[in-house]
Order: sequence, then structure tokens, then C-alpha cells
Amino acid sequence: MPVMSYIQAVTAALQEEMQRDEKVFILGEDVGKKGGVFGATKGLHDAFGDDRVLDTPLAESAIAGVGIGAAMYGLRPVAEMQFADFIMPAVNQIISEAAKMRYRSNNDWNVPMTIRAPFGGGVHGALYHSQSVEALFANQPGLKIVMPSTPYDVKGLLKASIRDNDPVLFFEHKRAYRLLKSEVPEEDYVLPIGKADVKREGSDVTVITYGLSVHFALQAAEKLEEEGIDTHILDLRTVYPLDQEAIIEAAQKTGKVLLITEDNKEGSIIGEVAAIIAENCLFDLDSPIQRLAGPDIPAMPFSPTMEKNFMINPDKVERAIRELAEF
Amino acid sequence: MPVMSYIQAVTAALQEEMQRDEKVFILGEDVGKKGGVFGATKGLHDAFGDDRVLDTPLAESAIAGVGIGAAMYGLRPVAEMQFADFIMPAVNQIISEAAKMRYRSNNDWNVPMTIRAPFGGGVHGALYHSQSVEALFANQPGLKIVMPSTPYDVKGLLKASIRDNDPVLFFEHKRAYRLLKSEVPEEDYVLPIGKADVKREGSDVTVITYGLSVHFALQAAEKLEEEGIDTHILDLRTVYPLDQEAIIEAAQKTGKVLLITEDNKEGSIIGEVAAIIAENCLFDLDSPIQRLAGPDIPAMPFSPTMEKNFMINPDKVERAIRELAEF
Amino acid sequence: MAQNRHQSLGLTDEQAVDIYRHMVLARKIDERMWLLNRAGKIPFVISCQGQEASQIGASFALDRNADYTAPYYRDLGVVLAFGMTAKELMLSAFAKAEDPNSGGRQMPSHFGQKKNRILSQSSPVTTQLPHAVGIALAAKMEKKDFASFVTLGEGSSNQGDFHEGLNFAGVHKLPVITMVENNKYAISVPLDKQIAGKNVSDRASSYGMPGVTVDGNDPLAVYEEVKKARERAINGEGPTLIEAVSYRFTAHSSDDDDRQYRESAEVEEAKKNDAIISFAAYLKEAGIMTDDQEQTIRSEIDATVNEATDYAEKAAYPEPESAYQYVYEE
Amino acid sequence: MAQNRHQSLGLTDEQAVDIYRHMVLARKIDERMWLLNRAGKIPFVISCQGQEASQIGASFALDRNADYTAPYYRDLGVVLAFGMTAKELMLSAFAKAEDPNSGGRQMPSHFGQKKNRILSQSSPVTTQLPHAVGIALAAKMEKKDFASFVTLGEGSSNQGDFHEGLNFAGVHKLPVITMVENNKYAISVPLDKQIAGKNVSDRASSYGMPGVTVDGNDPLAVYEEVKKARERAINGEGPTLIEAVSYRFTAHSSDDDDRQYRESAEVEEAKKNDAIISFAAYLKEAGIMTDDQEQTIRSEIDATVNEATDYAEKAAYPEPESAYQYVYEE
Ligand SMILES: Cc1ncc(C[n+]2csc(CCOP(=O)(O)OP(=O)(O)O)c2C)c(N)n1
Ligand SMILES: Cc1ncc(C[n+]2csc(CCOP(=O)(O)OP(=O)(O)O)c2C)c(N)n1
Ligand SMILES: [Mg+2]
Ligand SMILES: [Mg+2]
Repeated sequence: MPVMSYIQAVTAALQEEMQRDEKVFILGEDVGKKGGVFGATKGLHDAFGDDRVLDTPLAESAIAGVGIGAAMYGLRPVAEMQFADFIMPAVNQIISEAAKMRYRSNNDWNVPMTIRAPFGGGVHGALYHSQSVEALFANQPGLKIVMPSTPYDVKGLLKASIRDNDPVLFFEHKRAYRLLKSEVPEEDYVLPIGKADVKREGSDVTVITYGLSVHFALQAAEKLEEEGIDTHILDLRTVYPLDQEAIIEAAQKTGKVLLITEDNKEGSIIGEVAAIIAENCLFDLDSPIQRLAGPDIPAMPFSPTMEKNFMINPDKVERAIRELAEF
Repeated sequence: MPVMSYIQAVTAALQEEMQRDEKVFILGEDVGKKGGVFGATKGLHDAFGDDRVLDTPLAESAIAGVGIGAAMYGLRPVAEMQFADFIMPAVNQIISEAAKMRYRSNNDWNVPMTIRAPFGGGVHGALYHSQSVEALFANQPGLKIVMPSTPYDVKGLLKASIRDNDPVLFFEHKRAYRLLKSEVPEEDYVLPIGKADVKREGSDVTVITYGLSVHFALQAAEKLEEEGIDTHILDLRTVYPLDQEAIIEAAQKTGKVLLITEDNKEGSIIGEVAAIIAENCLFDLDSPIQRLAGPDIPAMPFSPTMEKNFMINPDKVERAIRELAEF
Repeated sequence: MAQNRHQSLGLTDEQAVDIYRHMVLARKIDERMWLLNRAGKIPFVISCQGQEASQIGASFALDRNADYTAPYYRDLGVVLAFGMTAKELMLSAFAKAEDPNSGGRQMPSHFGQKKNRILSQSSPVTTQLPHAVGIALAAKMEKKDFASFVTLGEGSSNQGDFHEGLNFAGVHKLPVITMVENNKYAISVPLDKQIAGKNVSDRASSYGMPGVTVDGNDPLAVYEEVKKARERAINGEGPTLIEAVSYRFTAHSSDDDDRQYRESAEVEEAKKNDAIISFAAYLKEAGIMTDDQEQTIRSEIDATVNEATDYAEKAAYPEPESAYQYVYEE
Repeated sequence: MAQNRHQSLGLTDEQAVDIYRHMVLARKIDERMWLLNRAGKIPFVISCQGQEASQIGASFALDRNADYTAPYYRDLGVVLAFGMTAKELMLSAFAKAEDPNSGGRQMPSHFGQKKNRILSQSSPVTTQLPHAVGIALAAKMEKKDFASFVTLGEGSSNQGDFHEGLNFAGVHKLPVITMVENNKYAISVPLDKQIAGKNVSDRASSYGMPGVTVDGNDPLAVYEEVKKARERAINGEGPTLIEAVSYRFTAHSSDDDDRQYRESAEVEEAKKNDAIISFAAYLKEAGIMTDDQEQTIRSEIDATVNEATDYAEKAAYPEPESAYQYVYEE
């Protein structure tokens, strides 16, 4: 099986889906000749031409809105937002239109569109190239939000998103793009949207997280194993709507829960995860539900001293798990 | 003390602040001659003229963005979004700009702006004139979100918002506008932003909520009193950032917590409230943290049969409290 | 010379009368909705009155069996012309289960019907414009011969989506026709407080497309411009912006009181140019409609509206639990 | 006749040379930042190279002690002219605590400095435009005699905020001057894929304001247009849209490789019109700058840039905990 980086898995999924279904096309800023500012669409313009890899004017609401129209016709647009931070001008189209189309038309119209965007920090991106924006959308029935943590998951989930008949926000961790590599099958496969995935079985402490933090948790878990602390890790994969069953099961498994997000703490999606647990299996818990998150400041500052302070890292995770284990 | 409706309290606060400080001005759609589609700015155009009660072109991002610029200069704009649902086109200006201005400029610039918008359902407003949009913004450090539940609170909190040196989103429940009336002092007073308020002391079950649901809870509590169930009601008043101390205290008070929002359940701000409790006072609880919320469908449908199904009402609250009391 | 205008535009006598019939039908449905609202039977109305000529004139210039339309809430005339029936519209007004627009989920006049290629519309204004551009993009990509037709109010032309959508269409030379129905008001705000330029059609030059302002009270003038625009669209010459100028006869909606912000004299003056009167006069002058025929048309329409109303009033509401359906594909 | 251009525009000889000095200073700071970036000392650069003439020419036409400016990330020239120092800019490049723009919180070239009336800017493009309109609204409401000056790229003129902001300014006749710095690319996307119209300045008619396209490589031509616009602004005649056409000499930023999408021959060709060369020639022809004087200016600037770099490199980073400050008023 070939080893791929996280971003290569993105490109592979796009390429295969475009090959498979000629209704699939890409639109966004600099996705054409340049192949995207991170290179996610590299080679696709050469392979599929101007029409199917469309450089748009610099206007996110149009990218989303034109995509919605094309999707209503029956095409399968895959729109790229250059950075998740720049999805903001498209919020009205995404929330008022894409999310509500099927519902408001009583199942007459639908929007089979995927919107990809790189999110997350740790890349000297400062306030506007580092944000986690999922919480903004994680209260909008009609939307699905997928946030994969490994190259394998990227390929299977991006294909599933493109084939989904409803709008999917697909957020890729930009620091994972080149940092993470793993084996990815060359064959066609899809992974189920809406299902969380156990990334590590364990019996002492349950960690529930998503995105790059899954890796921080895995790294921490490995270290803690030496101390005899056995960590269970659930990767949410889809952060909206949440996989309640898997969350409850994972919480019950150890009775001690650590929730991790790179987002600002207050109002992040792990608050909802905590609420699900507190509502459904409170009496299975042996300790308070702990949350490890970014501080409640607008976003990651540029200066390295401050950025480091903001980011989640394996050490922070390790400490938090140990504390819970010792509780 | 005069009795005022909820919307009269809005108008009174606006009028008094404009009188008090000539830097205060109003901008929005139809706020001038028409006095707003609900009448919140009625009479103000006559009293203060074209310049200070400004009818803007139909463009929410400009309303927010021009307001931000004027606020940076030192004016105190009070912007009206005609319906909370129509704040979406302004999300980029609010989140990327207003919320982050003080932080990103290292305290050099700030945005003393208030954005008012009517939210909430039960008025045959259907999908786009009924939404609760607070969760969308309740993850954005730099913003404050105020959602008063009584005419008294409206006046005190709106004045405080206008005088605040940071951006405040002020959401008014549109069904409360004419439904709720109470005594409101004629004098000048402000209420603290960021503080929750105990609306009823009780010892059996704690209800934590905000907006119109506070009244549903009060009505339910009154009925339940006859059955010997004593309900404690905490009105959040500011839903971001949350008053953690008050939440913890209220939860500890009875050990049984019901959280209520009119918003869709998943991802609503009461998830964060549950998380705060589960993190800080889990062992004080005698029952799971219950949530009563709107269903996870895009928004309130128009048809009366379906709208009723969506809305929170005193009966639903009563049942939920009783269940908890009996737990 | 007035006599031959419709023929020189390529319209048959029957078609010209059919335009009139649609205008009257739109008006009558609209008037009935106000009556029903004032009688407390339906909670909300938002009107097409004053804009029927633009709407029907434009629609007749399109291929109503192939083209797509993304209407806005006043476009009762457009959706009628595209095949929605009076009964269907009344079902929507009463928010009944059978409403094809939304099954009673949306407010009335939030149109949408896939079988007639009417895109589903929301309340936030102007969002439909980029959708129509997306439809046009699909036409280009799939090499299909249809046009995409989108309408909006002049106030709504100040939203960012107008700019972003039209520029996209201009850059990619897409077959989309945008008609701004300039009725001089956006709720209470008059044109001069909405738009800095003189005409909305001046905005076309920003987007490398032709722009034209036309008398929205003249269905044939609107027909002519939309026809030209459609030819350009189908020939790969790209988009067109048309501004149809008329006047809003009613308050903004049943929730509005327009005496708060405009003089009733102004409204009365505008009603003197009611296109339904002037177009009837034209047809008679042209000798293709007699008073009797007019009467017949009107009584047929009354019957249609009565029947539609009765049916819709008696129809069933959606089941409460049906509110949980169709959030996602099922 | 070239000799007297600056005088006939009302610029003294000293001012003309001062424009040149600022252009060179901007260029030299920018070049140094690239060196520092390639040496691994600063993580990011985004350039003004090729746009100095527009930026400095425009700034000199403003009242730099009263007017407000809302620059975008390429406007090193504008902020220098408005009073930000080389040292302050280098502090920002190194993300040091003393950086007056953001205390090291934002990426370099995200300008902002209240004491010089430079509005704080973010990364999402075009958001600053409505802010500048808001400043102009304040000027009108407070009856003050200053103008508001905002810049952006041509690609950014496709954002909704451009449309909404300028229409607001036009309707309310606000004293705001918008200068689009058209450098022919938006990252990799060339002008013809960004904008359907011929010139960005054509968009002015949408907003009831004059629009003009000017040679952005000629600081005096830009000066002249901004000067006129400022007079209009101060006289209550409302806003103006100016398009200054130049070319982006560097890659989009230090993270970009422009060979992916444009020919180096095109870049070389454009550099032949480098305004720093042509304006130096003008000054010499006009007899107001000798080779010696040019040399002196350049060595003074070198010293300034060296000093600024040294200072900034040695300056302290912000305290990690300072990241928690100033979310709200303290
Ligand atoms: C984004 C948004 N903001 C505000 C509104 C409220 N609103 C509904 S219609 C309207 C006026 C529209 O005016 P215009 O575009 O001229 O259309 P008209 O109603 O005159 O046909 C407003 C402000 C809305 N629907 N959407
Ligand atoms: C809303 C938004 N979308 C995308 C980006 C990413 N981005 C940064 S600069 C840029 C191109 C800007 O081009 P132009 O406006 O022509 O300015 P130039 O860089 O050429 O001076 C893009 C797409 C952004 N900063 N903001
Ligand atoms: Mg109008
Ligand atoms: Mg450019």
C-alpha cells in the first residue's frame, strides 16, 4: 500500500472522484494553474482542464452560492475556501441556503456540494490563518461537518462527502498536510459520514477529540502506556451531527473523560460532547468531564512565544490524561 | 413606576442614550421614518433627525462594517439587523473585524458598537424570521452576547451595551416585544453585562435558561409550586461569555438541572452550560443534566401544526421539571 | 402603429392575449390573498401588484419548458407563467401539506418547484442570484441550450451577492439574465436612499455585460429586452442585466403600513399607469380583444381563484411530526 | 515640459524629492524583508514592490496630519508616508513586543496605528472598505474636514464588501477616497479571470461617483487624481474611485512561487517600467536631484534600514502570557 501524506490523500480523493463521475468539478481561488495555495488540487487542472478546475474571482459568497446553484442542477461541486478563516463571507450562503435547501423545499431540491477548507494552527498563520471554525456551523441542521485526522480517513471521507447528496463541510488540518503520512489503499473506498472511530482501545481514561489533536493524544497515550496508564481514544471524525452512540459508549468504557479541541474553549463543539455525556451517562462517570482547549482569545497570535502558548501539544495532553488517571 | 412592554423598553433605552451622549446614533434598514419593522425606533427619527437615525441601503455587511468604522472613530453606533436571521451576511464583519479589533491591534483600536436584532419564534415567521442565532457567535472571544428576558432587563442591559467599549450583540425576543410588560423605572440605570440573574429562588430543581423561555419557566414553576415542587430559575442574560460562577452556584443549589433553549438542541449554547457544570460540579448532581430545546431541524416551519411542535412552551417545561423532581 | 407592436416582436395575437390573461390571474390571486389575510384566514401576504407586466412580459420571452428561473417573493407572475397553478399558490398561502413550494414549511411567496425548474427561494434577499449563476454555469459546462433567469428588487441589488454573482457570470460569460424589478421602494426606503447611481442598469458595466432600463409597466417592452438577452445567452454571448421600472401598489406586505413613509397621493398617481388597464387598452386598440372576451377572461379567472381558494382552505395541514422529515436525504 | 509637472500640481521641489525618498525607503525595507525571510529570520513577507509610486503619490495628496487611512497589506508605502517608521515596520516583521501594529500578534503587513490614523487591518480582504466609509460617515456627522482613504487590490474589488461599502458612501455622499491598486494578479489569477469589466474604475458609475484609471507607475499622476478626489471629499461632493494600474514585481508572498502561473519574461518586461527608475530620471531631468543627492538619499536609507533591522532583531518577543490580554477592555 502506498504511503501518502494527508494532503496527497486529499488530491487522490479529488482526482479519483473526478475520474469516476464527470459531474464532479472543483471551484475556488487559485485552484487552477497554481493547484491551490497548499497544493491540494495540484495536477488536476492539467488533467481535467479549465472547466472542471475553475479559478473563481476572489469572492467566497459567490463560490458557495454559484456552487449551490450548480449542485441544484445536479452537478457535484467541490468548492475550496482558501483558508477556513475566509469562509466567513460565505456564511449566509452556507447556512441560509445550502443547509436549508432540502428542508425548505420539502425534499424537492437538494445541494450535493462539498466545501473544503484548511483549518487549524501551529503554522505561523496568526489570527486569520489558524482558526478552527467548525463551532460556527455545528448548530445548523442540514449541514454535515467532517474533520478527518489521518490520510486514510481523508481519502475515504472526502470521497463519501463528494458522493453525499447533502452539503458537507470538509475541514482539513493544514498542519497535518505534510506532517502526517500513512498507508492509503490505492483502491476506491468510502468511510461513513456521521460515525466516530476508535483510534486506540484503552481502559483507564477516554479521550474524545478530532483533527490534529488525535495525534497528540496518540503520542501522549504511547508515553503514558509506559506508566501503566491505558488510554482509550475516540476520533469524532464527523463533528456535526455528532455520533452520540459512540460518544456514550466511549465515555462509559472508562468513566473518565478528557475532551480535546484546538478551538477556543467556550462554545467549541466539545461542549456539546460534554452535554451529551452529562445527559446520557452521568452516573457512569468517576471524574468530572475535563476539557483541554485553546484559550478564549480571538485566535492564535503570530509571535512564536504566544502561538506556542495557544496550541495544544502532546505534553499538555499527557498531563491532562495523567491527572484524570490519578483522579 | 410606569409599566412598559419589552419593545417600549428598547425604545426608551435608545432614546435616553441618544439624549445622554451625542456620539450615539442608530443605523439600519427602515429604522427612520418607519421606526423599524417592529417599531423599536419609533419616534427617534422625528426626535433626532436623519443623521442620527440613519436608513441604510439594504446591505447588512455594510451596516456592520460602516458601524465598525464609525465606532473606531469614536462614535457609538447602534446597528439594527431587521431580523436575527439576516445577520448572516454580516458575519465576516462581526467575527473577523469587530470581535478581533481590540485584540489584534494590541489594545490600540476598539469597537464600541451595539448590534440589535430580534430573534426567536412563535410568530408565524417560518424558517427565516424565527431563528435563534446566538450559538453562531458564542465561540468568538471579543464579542459579548446579551439576551434579556424582561422589560426591566432590556432597559438596563441595552444601556450598558451602548456604553460598553467593546462590540455587543443584543438579541431581543420578537415574541416578547408586545407579550411581556412590567414595571420599568424612568430613571437611568444600567445592569451588568456578563452576570446571570436569579429570577426565582427554589430548592428542588434548577432551571437555567434565557430569553422568552425564562417566562415559560416562571409560569411552569408557579404551577408546580402547587404540587410542592420548588423551582430555582437562573436567567443567563449574557450568553457569551457565560457567567460560570452563577451557573455552578445554581446547579449546586438543587443538584438537579434543566437547561432550556429555544434554539436547535445540538450545538446550542446550553451545551456549553452543561459542560461547565459537568466540569466543575459533577459530584453535586443528583440527576443527569437535562436539556429541553428545539428539535434539530433547520428552523421553525410556517404551518401552525409544525410551528407548535417546534416551540418551547410552559407545558413542555412543566413536564421536564416534574420529571427531574421525581428523579 | 401601436397595433402591431406584439406582432413585430414575434408574438401571436393569442400569445399577446395570454400575457394579459396571466397578468390578470396574478393580480386576482394576489387580491384574494389580501382579502383572506384581512379576514384572518392566512397570516401573511406579500404582493406582485404593479409588477405583473414585467413578470409576465419577461417570462413569455423565455423558453418556459427549458429555462430555469430563480424568482423572488413578488414573482407570482413569473411562477404562474412557468407553470405553477392558482391552486398550488393558494395551498402555499394556507400553508397546507400539498403546497408544492415547501409543504407549508415556508412563508407564502417563497417559491420553488423543481418540475417547473423554479429554484427554491429563501427569505434573505439576493441569495438566489449566485444560484442562478450556478445554473448558468451548469448549462455552459453541460453544453445545454437553456438560460437562467433571476429576479430581485432594486434594494436587494445592494447586497454583496449581487456584485459577486454578476461578476462571476461576466467573467465566465454565462447564460444568465438578471432582471431587477425596480418598484421604487425597499420596504420604507425610497430609491434615492438605496442606490447612489441613477439606474440599477448602470451597474452592468461593472460586470462587462449590457445593461438596460425598461418600462416595467409595458409587458411588450420587457418582452423585447428579455428576448434579446435570451438570444445573447443562448449564443454564448454571456449575461445581461435588465432593470424593469414600475411601482409597488400595495404596502410592502400585510405586516406593513405604508402610510408611515409615503403619501397616498403618490400611490394613486402610480396606479394611473396600472399595466393591466393600459395593456387591455392596447389589446383592444389592436383589435385582438373585445370587451366581451375580456369579461370572459375575467370570469374564468374568478372561477379559477374561487376554486383554488376553496380547495386550499379545505386541504389538510402537514402532520406535526412531518416537521422532522427531510433535514437530510432519507 | 516634463520638468514642471510637479510644480504645476502644486508640489515643491523638496516634496517631489521627498516622494522619491519614500518610494526608495519602501522598496528597501521590502527588499530587506525578503533577505531576512530567505535567511530564515522572519517567517513571512508580502511586498509593495511595483506599487510604491501609487502608494506614495496618493499619500502625498492627502493631509497626512488629519486624514485617515485604511491600508491593505501591500501598503508599506502608505503607512510610511503616514508616519510609521522603518523601525516599527521591522518590529512587526520580527513579531516583537514593541510592534505598534499589533504587538506581534498579527502577521507582518497587517497595519494599524491609531496615533497616525492608520486603521487596523485583518487578513480577510476588503473588510477595511466599509470601515473607511464609517470613518467618512463620522467626518460628515461631526462636520470635520478630513478625508478617509482606503486601498485594496483589484481581485479584492470582487468582494461584496466593495459593493456594499461604496454604495453606502455614494448614497450618503461621504468623503472617502478608494484607490484600487491594480497589479494585474490576485495571487495566481490574472485580471481577466477576476473582473468582467474592462477597468475597475468603471464600477464607479454603480455608486454615483466619478471613477478614473491612472498610471500607477507615475506618482505625479496618482497624486493629481487623489488631490482632486480629496478636494471633492472636503467640499462635500462625495466619494471617488481611483484605479492605479501597476504590476506586482514579486511573488504574491514569501509562501508563493509565481513561476507556477506566470512567465518570468512578463515580470522582466514590467520591471522595465519600474517607477523608482523612471521617477529618479524625472527628478534629474527636472534638475532637482543630482546623482550625488540620489546617492546620499540611498545611503541614508540603507543606514535607516540597517538600524531598524538590528533594533528589531534584538528586541524582545511578547511575554507568552501577554497573549491573554486585551480580548476585552481591561
Ligand atoms: C438579507 C435580508 N435583509 C433584510 C431583509 C428584510 N427585507 C425583506 S424585503 C426587504 C426590502 C426589499 O426591497 P427590494 O429589494 O426593493 O424589493 P421589493 O420588496 O421592493 O420588491 C427587506 C429589507 C431580508 N429579507 N433579507
Ligand atoms: C476573504 C479572503 N479570501 C481569500 C484570501 C486569500 N488571499 C489573500 S491575498 C489574495 C489575493 C488578493 O488579490 P488582489 O486583491 O488583487 O491584491 P494583491 O495581492 O494583488 O495586491 C487572496 C486570494 C483572503 N485574504 N481573504
Ligand atoms: Mg423595491
Ligand atoms: Mg492584485
